[in-house]
Amino acid sequence: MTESIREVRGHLVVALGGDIDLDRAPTVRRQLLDCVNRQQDVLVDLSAVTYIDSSGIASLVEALQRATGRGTGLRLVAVSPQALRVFELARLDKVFSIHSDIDAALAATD
Amino acid sequence: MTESIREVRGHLVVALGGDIDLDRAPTVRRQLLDCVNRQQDVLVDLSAVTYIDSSGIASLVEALQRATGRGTGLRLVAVSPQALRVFELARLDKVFSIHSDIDAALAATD
Amino acid sequence: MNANTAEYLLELRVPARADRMVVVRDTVRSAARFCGFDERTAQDIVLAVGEACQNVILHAYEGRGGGPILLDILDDADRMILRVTDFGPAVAPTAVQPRALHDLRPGGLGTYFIHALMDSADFGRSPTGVGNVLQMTKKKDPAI
Amino acid sequence: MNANTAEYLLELRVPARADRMVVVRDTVRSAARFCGFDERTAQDIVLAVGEACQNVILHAYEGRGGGPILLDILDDADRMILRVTDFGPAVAPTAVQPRALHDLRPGGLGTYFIHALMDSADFGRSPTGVGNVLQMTKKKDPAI
Ligand SMILES: Nc1ncnc2c1ncn2[C@@H]1O[C@H](COP(=O)(O)OP(=O)(O)O)[C@@H](O)[C@H]1O
Ligand SMILES: Nc1ncnc2c1ncn2[C@@H]1O[C@H](COP(=O)(O)OP(=O)(O)O)[C@@H](O)[C@H]1O
Repeated sequence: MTESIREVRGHLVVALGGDIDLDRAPTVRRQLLDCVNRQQDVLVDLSAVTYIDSSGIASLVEALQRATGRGTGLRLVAVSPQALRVFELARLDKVFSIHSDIDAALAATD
Repeated sequence: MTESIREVRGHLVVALGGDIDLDRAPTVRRQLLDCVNRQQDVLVDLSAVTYIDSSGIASLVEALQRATGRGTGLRLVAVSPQALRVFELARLDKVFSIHSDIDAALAATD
Repeated sequence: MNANTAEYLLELRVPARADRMVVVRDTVRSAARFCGFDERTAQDIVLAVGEACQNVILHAYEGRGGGPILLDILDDADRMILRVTDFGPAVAPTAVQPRALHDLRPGGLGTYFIHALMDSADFGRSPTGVGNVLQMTKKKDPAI
Repeated sequence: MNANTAEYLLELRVPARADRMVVVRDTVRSAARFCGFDERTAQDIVLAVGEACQNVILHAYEGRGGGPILLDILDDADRMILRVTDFGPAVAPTAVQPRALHDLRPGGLGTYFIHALMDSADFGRSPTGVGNVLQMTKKKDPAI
């Protein structure tokens, strides 16, 4: 499952999919931090995520912290039911800004 | 995965689904033979079959033999790709009459 | 625990390597369905076992790989029992505790998830004396 | 056979009972994907292992249940290796032969399927001296 990055109205949209586990979390982490380092707002599309565990969550938390530290945003969009369940378990569903789709996320930032 | 039986223009249509393995083959066999014993033509809908092995195939072969012996028909309709693969492997795709859907099977018998 | 009336469903042994865990997850999902759990609960059980295996890879074998993970699954009348065994050095059960949730700190979530998702989770030495065992149970009817 | 360079993917032990085979099939499908096979080939490998397990249930343990099936899966550079072991009485390998296809005779298809679906299938005594082993291999690139 490869990740895709595109730009939408000045925001970087990163689409993650498949199983984000201990095997893939380091790659996802690197990719998210690279995006955050570009000093643009980042939208992470989680619609195709079939599994995410504590290591995947940790990568997203680290990217959020980095973005917050740099004064840019990192928002989650179209979070799959499997992923949402895990964010809720970790009580991180209130820590991240979660939007139903990219348009809603853009409307919230513009 | 429960089987369903209905009557369409004097034919019994039996829909089988799920995995037809050693565990389920005895039930499927009993059901097919019961249908054949009603002295009507039988159409077996295999569209929802996700797995069929030699024991499932054996049940169908036995029902076909019984129908042939009684002078009635037993036809397969809408065979799923997984099931068709197994019929082809066993070279039974030419022994059974296989139809793309129920209408085609009815047209062939009327 | 009713382990006496429980039926052995399977025993799976895999190398403790992160890239192999997808196969463990698929096996656990299938076993949870076999025990009668719905897809959502099956996914919860998969996550708990995934976290337990991650702990074995990271802590028991400290990322060195190589060592095996043993997964035993039993199907009891009222619950599913899952045991994850490693063959790493003895760990005091008190060392394996869910940490308090710190909103923005990465890590430390695994044991928390396991306790939140399962009806019980007990860490101890293997009865054979070799290795650590995390035994988890999930009730079939949450009302019981 | 290159079993020396092959990496252990998993070892699965289950009771030889027909209702449990769905879990074995799900595990084999997952392992076949892990080895890089497409869905159609994975399904072929699942069927071959399903037939091998069916033979253990029907012939090695004669439907008595109880005995275990052991499935070892190895991932080699150019092929997947699967071994199905039973702990039934010794069987002469010559007794396990694909029968000629009789169009309208039920039964006798299992061994035929196994040979048709896999690149090799060898039946013999277990190296430990206990039980029968059916070792099957499937090449990753059919052209090799
Ligand atoms: N199988 C194990 N072997 C050794 N130590 C373990 C094992 N499982 C858990 N632990 C210990 O329990 C602690 C808590 O684990 P966890 O909640 O998953 O958080 P994290 O893995 O992020 O540290 C680990 O830091 C480790 O010290
Ligand atoms: N694991 C086994 N233990 C004992 N006998 C076996 C085993 N596997 C296969 N056989 C023998 O090989 C024969 C051929 O098997 P198969 O082609 O699957 O057809 P069927 O199971 O319908 O007889 C069986 O009838 C049985 O005698």
